[in-house]
Amino acid sequence: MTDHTILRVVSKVILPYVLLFGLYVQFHGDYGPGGGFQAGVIFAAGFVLYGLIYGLAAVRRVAPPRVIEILVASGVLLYAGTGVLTMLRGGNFLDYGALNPLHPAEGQHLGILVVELGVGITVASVMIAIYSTFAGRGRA
Amino acid sequence: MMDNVFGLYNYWVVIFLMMTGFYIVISQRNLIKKVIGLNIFQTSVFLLYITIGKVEGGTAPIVSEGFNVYTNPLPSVLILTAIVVGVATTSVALALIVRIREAYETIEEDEILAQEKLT
Amino acid sequence: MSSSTLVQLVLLTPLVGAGLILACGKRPNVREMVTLLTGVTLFSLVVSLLPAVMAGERPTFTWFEMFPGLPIAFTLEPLGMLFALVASGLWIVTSIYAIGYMRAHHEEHQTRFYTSFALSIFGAMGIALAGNMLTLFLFYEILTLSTYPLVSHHGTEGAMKGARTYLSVLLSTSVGLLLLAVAWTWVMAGTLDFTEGGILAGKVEGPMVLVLLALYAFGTGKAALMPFHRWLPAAMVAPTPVSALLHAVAVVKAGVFTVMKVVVYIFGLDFLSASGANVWLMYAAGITIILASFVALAQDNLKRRLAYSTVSQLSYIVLGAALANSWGVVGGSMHIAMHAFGKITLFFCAGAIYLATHKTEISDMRGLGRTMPITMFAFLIGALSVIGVPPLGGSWSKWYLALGAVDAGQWVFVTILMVSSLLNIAYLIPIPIRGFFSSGPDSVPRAPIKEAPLFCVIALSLTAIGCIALFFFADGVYQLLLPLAGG
Amino acid sequence: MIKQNLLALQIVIPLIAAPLCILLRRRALVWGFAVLVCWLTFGISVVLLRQVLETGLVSYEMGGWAAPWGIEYRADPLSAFVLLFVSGIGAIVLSSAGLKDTALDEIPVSRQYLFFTLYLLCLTGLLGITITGDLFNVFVFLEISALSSYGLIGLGGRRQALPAAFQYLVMGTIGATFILIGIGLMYMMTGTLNMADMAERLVMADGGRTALVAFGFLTVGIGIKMALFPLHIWLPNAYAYAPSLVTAFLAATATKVSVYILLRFVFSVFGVTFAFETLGLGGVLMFLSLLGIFVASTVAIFQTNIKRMLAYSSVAQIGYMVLGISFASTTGLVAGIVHLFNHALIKGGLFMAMGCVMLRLKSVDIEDMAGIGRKMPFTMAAWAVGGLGLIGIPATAGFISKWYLIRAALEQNWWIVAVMVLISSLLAVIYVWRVIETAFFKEPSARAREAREAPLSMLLPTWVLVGATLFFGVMTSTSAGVAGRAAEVLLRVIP
Repeated sequence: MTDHTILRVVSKVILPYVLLFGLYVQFHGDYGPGGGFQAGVIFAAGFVLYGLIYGLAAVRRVAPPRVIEILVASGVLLYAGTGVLTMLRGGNFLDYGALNPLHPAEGQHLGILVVELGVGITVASVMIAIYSTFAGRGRA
Repeated sequence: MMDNVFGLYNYWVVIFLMMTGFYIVISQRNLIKKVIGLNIFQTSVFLLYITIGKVEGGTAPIVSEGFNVYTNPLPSVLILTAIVVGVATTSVALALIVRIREAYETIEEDEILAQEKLT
Repeated sequence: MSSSTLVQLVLLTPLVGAGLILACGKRPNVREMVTLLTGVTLFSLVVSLLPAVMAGERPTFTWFEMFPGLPIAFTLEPLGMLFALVASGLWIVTSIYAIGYMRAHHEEHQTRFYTSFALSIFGAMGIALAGNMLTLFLFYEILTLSTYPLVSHHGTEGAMKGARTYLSVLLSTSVGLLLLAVAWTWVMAGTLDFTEGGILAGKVEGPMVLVLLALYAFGTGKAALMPFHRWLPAAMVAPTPVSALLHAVAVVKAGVFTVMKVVVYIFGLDFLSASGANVWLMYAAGITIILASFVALAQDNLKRRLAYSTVSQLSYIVLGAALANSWGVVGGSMHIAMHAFGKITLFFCAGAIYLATHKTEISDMRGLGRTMPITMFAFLIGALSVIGVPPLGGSWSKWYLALGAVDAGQWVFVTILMVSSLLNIAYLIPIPIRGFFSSGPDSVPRAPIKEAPLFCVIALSLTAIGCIALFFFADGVYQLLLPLAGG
Repeated sequence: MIKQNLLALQIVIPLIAAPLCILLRRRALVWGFAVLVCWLTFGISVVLLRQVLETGLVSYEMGGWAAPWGIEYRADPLSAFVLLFVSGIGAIVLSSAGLKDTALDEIPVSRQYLFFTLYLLCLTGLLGITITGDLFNVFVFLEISALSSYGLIGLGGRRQALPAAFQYLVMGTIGATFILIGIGLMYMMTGTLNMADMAERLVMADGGRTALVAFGFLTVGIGIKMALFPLHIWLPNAYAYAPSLVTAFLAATATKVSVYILLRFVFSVFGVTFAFETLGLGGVLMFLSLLGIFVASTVAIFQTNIKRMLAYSSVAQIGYMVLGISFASTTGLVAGIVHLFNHALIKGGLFMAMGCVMLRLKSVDIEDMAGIGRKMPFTMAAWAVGGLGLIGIPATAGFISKWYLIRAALEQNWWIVAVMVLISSLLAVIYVWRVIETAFFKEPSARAREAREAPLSMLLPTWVLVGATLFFGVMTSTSAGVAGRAAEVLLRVIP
């Protein structure tokens, strides 16, 4: 789609806002509707849009498959690692209160933030991975 | 009687979608269409859960002044997970279809079976 | 050593022997030495237990509990003693014979052969020593499986087909009927221990006794009660030492032994004869005796004729059990030993004839007595013993069986025994007669004496002598078996 | 810390390890790591089982939220038993995927690290289903294990694996969705997702039509998942064309866990009275299982692909488990539960042996296997022992199951059923013996002539499983003993 100037320009303008909105949904998840799942998908949508307009190779430059793969893994690890941390702190698995024994509420706040971040990273990178795998099939 | 038909309309919708999806899965020989049918089938269940969670006159389950009736948030949470599972299933299915197409040059079930008989 | 340790050794010796034979597979001489040594060790172990058992001791031990209240346990009692003696003693002779036969014949897979052989003796010992029905069933199946490679030894299409029949009949009867009977007994009686006087008295009634007895009798496929006898002729595809094993040493004897054991220790003689369910079993046995004899008469292949003769003779033992009185049980049990010696002699001779002349059909054997005098003479002795002519062992068991039939008031079966003896004469005696008195085919000049390999001749002479010896030692066997009859 | 969090660790360890496999990537490294994790998981399940046998029930609150509201993990004798053999077989099968010259070679090198990831995920899912006390959690773990097994099956080198995986995916998703509907309806009725809580509330709610519908959806959904005849059509192809290691693992564990779900729902949630007395589930299950045993065994006899033959035999064997369950008596349940375990060992061993054959012959066709017994004596001896176990010859684990099954039938005076069970095992004799005869007594085929014995790294795990078949064929105090405890818990003989 190299010759569709309007699409190229408009998408370039929109893209930062898409990503920003993704981040907003991610971190506002504690207070309002939102959270890792939705944020991840929105964030990935930015990449997919980029790919649609500028081609797969461009996406792969920004987000190399191997990096995406590692991100998938590390998102899950972040999630599960938090759970393990709570266990190390003497609580149950994913008992966020244990993160800050003095102020359990604060610990829960922190815990849910980190866990949602993990979810967000995983969802976003999985979506990107799915897109780039399907789009790259038969061309690579 | 009328109450059953109109009062429970969302259940009728669920059942209609469910049967539609199920029928597509069974009757279509094209693998992509099968996946679409599967999606419709799953979606009907999502709707069923949402219906279960709805409390008449309730609002979104976020604590704020002036409201004391809230919709049950649990089914929505559950269904979020189910949607993720659905997405994952669809993507695995599509991935398999892509590879089936590469291996057999077709995504029609009959033709795949025919090729298997020959080889 | 205490007798219960000895009993364990009896069980383990053939198993260890099998392992050693397998390990020595590369060196035939060592392998066969091990076979013989194992046989001799086993036999002496069994013999060393004899005085204790005669004195009324019942050595017992338990391995482990398979199901709650149902262990794998062993008890040595007179009937098992007799079976163990016969099997372990004849194993030595059969091994000697097998060495001669297999070498002369240049058979392949000899290591597999000797290993399976030792394993089947292991199975037979387990059956002989079993202390409850579950243990017996376990070793019964081990025996079936370990003899399969022997029957299918040649690996030809015919051998495979015969082996398939062998296995399918034995497995389907044991799994389909015997196991059902065992499980049912367990559910009814709450025990499977072999107990003197039986365990079923008062637990089962009416027609159920009949059904259960039928399940046991037909389920024990190795007893070859018609119509489940087809595996025996089918297994004739195997090498002759295997036929000896099947017919005399282990397999069929294990079958009739099981029937005898079930009648004596599961049903109990008094209970069975009081229930009246035993009468049909007598008829089943009687029919088999007569029918199989007639079929034998029609066979021209020597081994097949002997096979049908075995089917008929086995039913003598079943008949003894079915009579359910002391004479019948003693006679039947004694026939286990008597028939074993007689039949093994006959098979050895058949194998020797095949080795020396490659003849399998009876019609071709005219004049053979002149070329193979020892073999033919041994055949005559074996035949006479099977028929039951004094002074040969077989006469005693028939005598007691007849007494049993009289005692039970079943005159029909006295007649059947008589008729069957006549039939025995008709199908066995012509063979040596023709061998000695009719001349060979006219055109062929008289061949010089040409016996089978030395090992074979030694083996068959030994068993023939055994037939005669048993006539004089029958009293010992009688004394051993007396406790069975509750006396 | 460890003792307190044992239940969570059982799931969390393989769950964390799965993504780490992506990061490690190199085959030797990944293999070592994954095997370690599997054995660790197995170790935990052993400790857990001992703990459960002592105390009767171990419970854990996820995230510190108390039971009816939060997600509860709980282990009673039944679930601890299932955990034990699932993780054990998972560990043994994975151990054989060693460095070089193993059945793992069936998978292209570039995708091997994915195998380990998916394998661990699948294990996580199966263990999770077993350990959780929360209905919705069952669904989630069910899908985790199912999705990863679709991927695992699709990894196979042969193209037939792809349509097989797809068919499995469609059937599996329908099954899972049915289960989801059932769970939703039950939630609607009781307002709880905790199984124990729900069981109590169901008694008060007094069934009704909703319970009936929910029960129907659940049974059919689980029926698909566990390949209950006639809902089994996905299974033969999936097992036949999946990589051998995957087949060994899935055949030994996946359907067993589905049977576990059935037990859980029917006995722990709905209760015996509702399921068996009100609805007459027993009759339906008995009819279907007997039909399945006969039809599937007969079909197995005519297969030329031995993996496919074993797959059909699995359908038949599931029939035996369900048959035991259908009696709803203690002995019947013991038969069903102990057969879960025994059959897992037997089929695991058999499919591992098939993996060895596949490695050397590049084929599992019966014609190619002619005479293979002479070239690969240890492999085929293992196969033979496994086959005897399948038939139910005494001194193998299969006999134990059959013994209990016959006893259960006789106790209730169902003669015909006992006889049919025995007759059906004769069908097993036919299909097992076909292979033994061909492998040991026929002249070697062209492929068999060039074959040699499988490597020790494959033989050892195979023989561990086969040895276990023999061991648990005589020492039954562990297997049948625990199954007995589990049956009593399910029937609420002891609380």
